[in-house]
Formats: sequence, C-alpha cells, structure tokens
Amino acid sequence: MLSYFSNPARFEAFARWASPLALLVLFGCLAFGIPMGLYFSPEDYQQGHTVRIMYVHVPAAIMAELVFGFIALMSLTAFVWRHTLADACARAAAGPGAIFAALTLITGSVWGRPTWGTWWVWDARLTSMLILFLTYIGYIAVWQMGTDENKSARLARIVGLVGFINVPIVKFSVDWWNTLHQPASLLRADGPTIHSSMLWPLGLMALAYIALFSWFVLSGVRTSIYEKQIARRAQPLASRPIKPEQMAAGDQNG
Amino acid sequence: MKSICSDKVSLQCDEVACARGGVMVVGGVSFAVGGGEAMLIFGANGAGKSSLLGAIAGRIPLMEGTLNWAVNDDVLPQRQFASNIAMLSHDGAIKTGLSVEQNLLFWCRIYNKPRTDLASIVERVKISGLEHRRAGTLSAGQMRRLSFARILLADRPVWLLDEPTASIDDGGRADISALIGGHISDGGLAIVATHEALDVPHRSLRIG
Amino acid sequence: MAEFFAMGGYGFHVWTCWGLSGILLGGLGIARERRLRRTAKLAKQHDERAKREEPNP
Amino acid sequence: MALRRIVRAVAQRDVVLSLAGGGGWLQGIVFYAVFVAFMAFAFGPGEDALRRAAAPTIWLATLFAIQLAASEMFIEDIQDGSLQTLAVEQTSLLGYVIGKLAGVLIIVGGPLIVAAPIVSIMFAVGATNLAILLPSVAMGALALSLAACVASAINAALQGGGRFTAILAAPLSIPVLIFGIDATSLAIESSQIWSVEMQFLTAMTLFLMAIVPGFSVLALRLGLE
Repeated sequence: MLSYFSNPARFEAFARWASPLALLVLFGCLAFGIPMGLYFSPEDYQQGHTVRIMYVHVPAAIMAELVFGFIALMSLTAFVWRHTLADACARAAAGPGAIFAALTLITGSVWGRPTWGTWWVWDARLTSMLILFLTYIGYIAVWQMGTDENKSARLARIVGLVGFINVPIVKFSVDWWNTLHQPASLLRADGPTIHSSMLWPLGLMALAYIALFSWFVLSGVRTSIYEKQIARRAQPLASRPIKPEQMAAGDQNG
Repeated sequence: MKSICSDKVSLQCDEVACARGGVMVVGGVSFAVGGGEAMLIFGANGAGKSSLLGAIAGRIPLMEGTLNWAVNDDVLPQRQFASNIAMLSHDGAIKTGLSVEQNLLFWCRIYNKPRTDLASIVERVKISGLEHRRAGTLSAGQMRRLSFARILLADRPVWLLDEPTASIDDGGRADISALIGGHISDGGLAIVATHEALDVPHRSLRIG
Repeated sequence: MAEFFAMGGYGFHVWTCWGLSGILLGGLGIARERRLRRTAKLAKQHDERAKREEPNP
Repeated sequence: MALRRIVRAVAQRDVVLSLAGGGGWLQGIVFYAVFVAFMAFAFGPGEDALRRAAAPTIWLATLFAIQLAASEMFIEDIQDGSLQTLAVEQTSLLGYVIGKLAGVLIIVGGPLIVAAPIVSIMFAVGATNLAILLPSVAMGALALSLAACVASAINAALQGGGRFTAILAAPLSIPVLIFGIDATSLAIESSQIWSVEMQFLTAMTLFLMAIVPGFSVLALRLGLE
C-alpha cells in the first residue's frame, strides 16, 4: 500500500479527498461530542462535574501512546523499505503526538487537584507519560537540529525505533518503582464503571481526536512534499553542473 | 612486501553524482581506473573533490550513477571492498595527545601489522628521530608525513588521498610524489584529490 | 446558564482542560493549515517560474 | 579475531590518551566528588537522611559523570578524522563502538565504582561489607554508558555539540536508575546482591547491550556522510 503512495501526485490526490473527510468526521464528532461531554452526560456520583475532564483527557492519553506507535511503525517502514513518505508521516505525527502527551499531563494534573488534592503525584501512569513526552521532545529535536533533511530523517528513524522499544520498559519499570515507593491509596483501579451515557461522548471525542490526527498527518505530509518540490526547483541555482573533462587514454604526463 | 598488489583492483564509475547536505555538488562523473594507475582529481576549493572522493570511498552515498569496485574483475560490494582501501582524509587521523610512535602503534593494531614495520615506514616518510615527540608538537608538514606513514602501514592496494600535499613544502611534495609513484609501479591504484600537480605519471579528472 | 459554567464548583478545572485542549490542538491545526497553504503557493510559484524560464524542456 | 583486536586497540588508545593529556579520567572523578559533596551539604549532616540518600547520590553522581564524559565520546574522533578513516577502511564500525564503550567504562566507570563504597562510608552507611554494593553499581555504570553511547552517537551525527545527549539518553536511563537505586539500597540495607531489582537491572543492561552498538554504528555512519 505504501509503494502505491510513493508517487507524491498520487498521495496528493488521496489527500484531496481524505483531508476533507477527516475534517468532516472531526467536526461531526465534535458537534455531538462537545455538547454531550459538557452538558448532556451525567455527572459522576463520586467525581461530580470533574468527570467531564475525562472526555478530553482519556482520548489525549490514548492518542499520545498510539501516535508513538505510529511513529515507530513509520520509522520501521522507512528503515526496511527506505520509503521517504514514511519519514514524512512520522515527522508530521511527532508534533501532534507531543501535544497529546502534554495535554494528557496537564488535564490529568488539573483533574488530580480536586480529586486527589494534589496537582501531581509520581503515579506510574503520570510518570511514564512524562517520560513519553520527553521521548517526543527528543524525537522532535532530531528533526529540528539537523541541517540535512535526509540525514535527520534517517537519524529520526533510529530515535523512533529505540524510543518505542523503550516505552514498555519505561512503563514496566515505573509501575515497579511506583508500587515500591508509593502506597496505592490515591488511585483505585475499581473506579467508576463507565456507563453508556459517558461512553458515548468519550467514544465520540476519541474518534474526533483520531480524525484530527489523521488530518494533521495528511497536511504535514503534503507540506513536506511541497517543501521538497521547492527545494528541488531551487537546487540548480545552488549547485554548479559539473562537466568532467573526457579522459583520454593517453592523457599521461610527468 | 607488495604482495597485496598481486590481485588486480579496478574501479568503474558511471555518471556518478553526489550531494552534500542534500545539494548536488558533483555530477556526471564517469571514468575507469585500475591497478598500476594514478588518477588525480583536480578542482578548485569547494568544487567537490572531497565529496567525490568520499563517494568513491563509500562514505557518501551516491545520488545518481553506479560505482563498482572489483578485485580480479569480481565486483565486490563497497563494504566488503573496504579492507582494500587506505584512506588519507583531509584531517590526518592523528591524535595530538599521543606521541608519533603511539599514534602509529594504534594503527598497527587496527591493521594487524607487526610493530617491527614501523622503523622502516618512519624512515620512508622521513620523520625518523621524531618517534617520541608528541604529535601535537609537530609542524604541519611533519603531521602530514605522519598521516602518510599510516597509509604505508595499512599496506593496501587502493590509496584514496585527499590533498596529500596540503601544507607541505616542495621537498615534501617530491617525497610524496615518489611514494605514490612507487605504489603504482608496484601495481597499486591511487586516486588523489589535489589542487596542485604531482610529479607522478597520472590520468587527470577535472571537476568544477 | 451560570450553573452550566460553574460545573458544580469545578468550572475552573473543567474549562481549563477543555479550553487548553481546544487552544493547543486548534492552534496547531491552524498553524499547519497556514503553513500548508503558504508552501503550496510557493511551490506553484516555483513551478510557474520554471515553466517560464524553459518553455521547451 | 578482528573484532576483538579493534576493540582492544581503541580502548587501549583511549585509556593512554586520557592518562597522557587532558586528564580525561580525572574529569569524571572530580565531578563525581564535587557532586557527592554538594549532595551531602544539601541533605545536611543528619545521619538518617544521609543514610537514605546514599544510594540515590551514588547513582545520580554516576549518571551525570558518565553522561558528561560520554556526551563527547565520538566528537574528537570525528574532528581529527580518525572515525572517517576507520569507517572507510574497516568493514564494520562495531569494534570501534565497543572499544569506545570499553574506554569510557575504564576511564570514567572504573574510578566511580571504586569510589562508591567510600561515598557510602561518608553517607553514614553502617554496613560491615561495603563491597556488596559494587555489583549493582558496576552493572549500572555499564547500562548508563550504553544509554549515553547511543545518545552521543546520534548527537554527534546531528553535530549537536553535546546538547542533546541528555534528552536523548533520558528515556533509556530512567529505567536503569529506577532499578539500580533499589538494587543498591537493598544491597546496603539487607546485603542482598542478587535481588529481583538486580535481576531487572541486569535484564535492562542486556537489552541495551543488544540494541545500542548496532544503532550507534548506524548513527555514526550517517553522521559521516
């Protein structure tokens, strides 16, 4: 499927109908998801209205993890099949991914203030999300730092892959660390079982986030395709065409 | 000593183009050279001599074209051919904190050569007596001779030399020309990026 | 209405979260869209200039 | 074997270099000593607080000292052309990377491992046999060097001047730190060497050993283009 898109024009044609579709899904979901989340869904018997934070927090958390998986998958694809479009996809996903991770941390923290009585606990989930956020920053730094696009792309593959293999390890180790250091009194696994009246807005918001992410990737890849075109056009100006002298067989001296 | 050149090495380049930082610097280079020949790549500063040499060495990937190294007409992949190459890069691969001898001893171990070779090599590049000096205290010309000693030590059929006579005086240029001449008359192959003529029978490739 | 904004005393928390999510994601969206339009326009300009300069490629 | 020969040559050269000029080995241990002293001042002279701070202090000092040394482990070889030469002339850079790692371990890791028991004495650890914390610290030094190595290789390829080593190495170092501090604490407090934490630390080290050299070679080759 990826080789089908190796032609930028074909990708452009695909994006031309896929982008509006993603936006349609996004706004459709938001049109129902926002009112449902903010108004029509019931408040939780324990958490009260703070449960409404969940509708932006949980999808962001899911996306933060999914997006890194996406980056790793694209890195692997680029690694194995040397597919430059996969690099562009991974690059386009990194910014949104970092924002999803940041939003997860911020909304989680704001939710934690009234619920746990503190802005931050070194809870396993929070901590591993923080490290995931750091990984995103490192990944983005690789793209930002390099002067040569091609080189940055190939280095980013390494960071994407190593970062991804590391995610479960971080998760596991943080779990371990947390259970040793922190009595699990604040967070209970048996929280409120989700009622369908809450599941609907949650699902809609999650779908909206996925649509938004797809649109981010599509537009990011399109931008990088255009940027490549511009660079290619600009290139003959920057370099001088070289015409090596024809080497005659008898061109011996000395 | 020159048993390494009993195998015939050759290089065939077709329409090679290479890039630096995503920008093409050299394009449309075609030539073929073999053992017993020296090829000098001439060009002004920034013409892409080093990039082309880097591409020939397999360090910089080609943008276009093909480049084939062969031993006795068997084409080898670049990585596999690497053990036939001795490379003199722009920076001489010298540790200024180590003595001349320590520098060469390191490369002795890398190339798996006995350290008994050292004395004669130091003599051939005319830096005898400096063995225990710290490389950082050598003059620029002596440094260049020291890095050339490593090429002799490597004892490999293909020499890729980037500006071997940079910051070296007339006498030094003659010495290095003589060493390259000796190498090719032993059946070796030398490709030299240079901005000045060397006194060696050679073919030339002008870029830029 | 005021009751809706108060969110049972948790208005600050709920609106901060939704607001920030909207601002950050919306902001990135707008930035991306603008960048896409700008580069698309630039690419088109380069295309046209190239065509003008070499009428018969 | 060729690989072993190159590993030895590179490690030996780096050790000689650090002893001869610049005093690379001193840099690590001096930083370590300063850091440990500052931590002691930060925690105050109370013995209880100090005792609890012993393992974290040893680990953080080790982490920073290694990262300081490793963030520039490839830069010099790139600048003087040694790495370029090796990359062109050698079929593989694996031996070179392993040699560099061994060099860091000997030059920086070695003194730190020896210093760990001394720090514990200064931090009022009353254990009778302080050598018991050595295995975990040694294992940790290896793991942290590995994490810093791949980060440093990527950083060198980016020509980042050491700026990004810390952020790139952080996600890899955190699990090491988590298991390592626990393993050392347990060793100090209850003389357990082969604790579950130590087993996980070992597993993490093995994991890093499996992935780091290959990815470092890739990054270095990229950087030379």
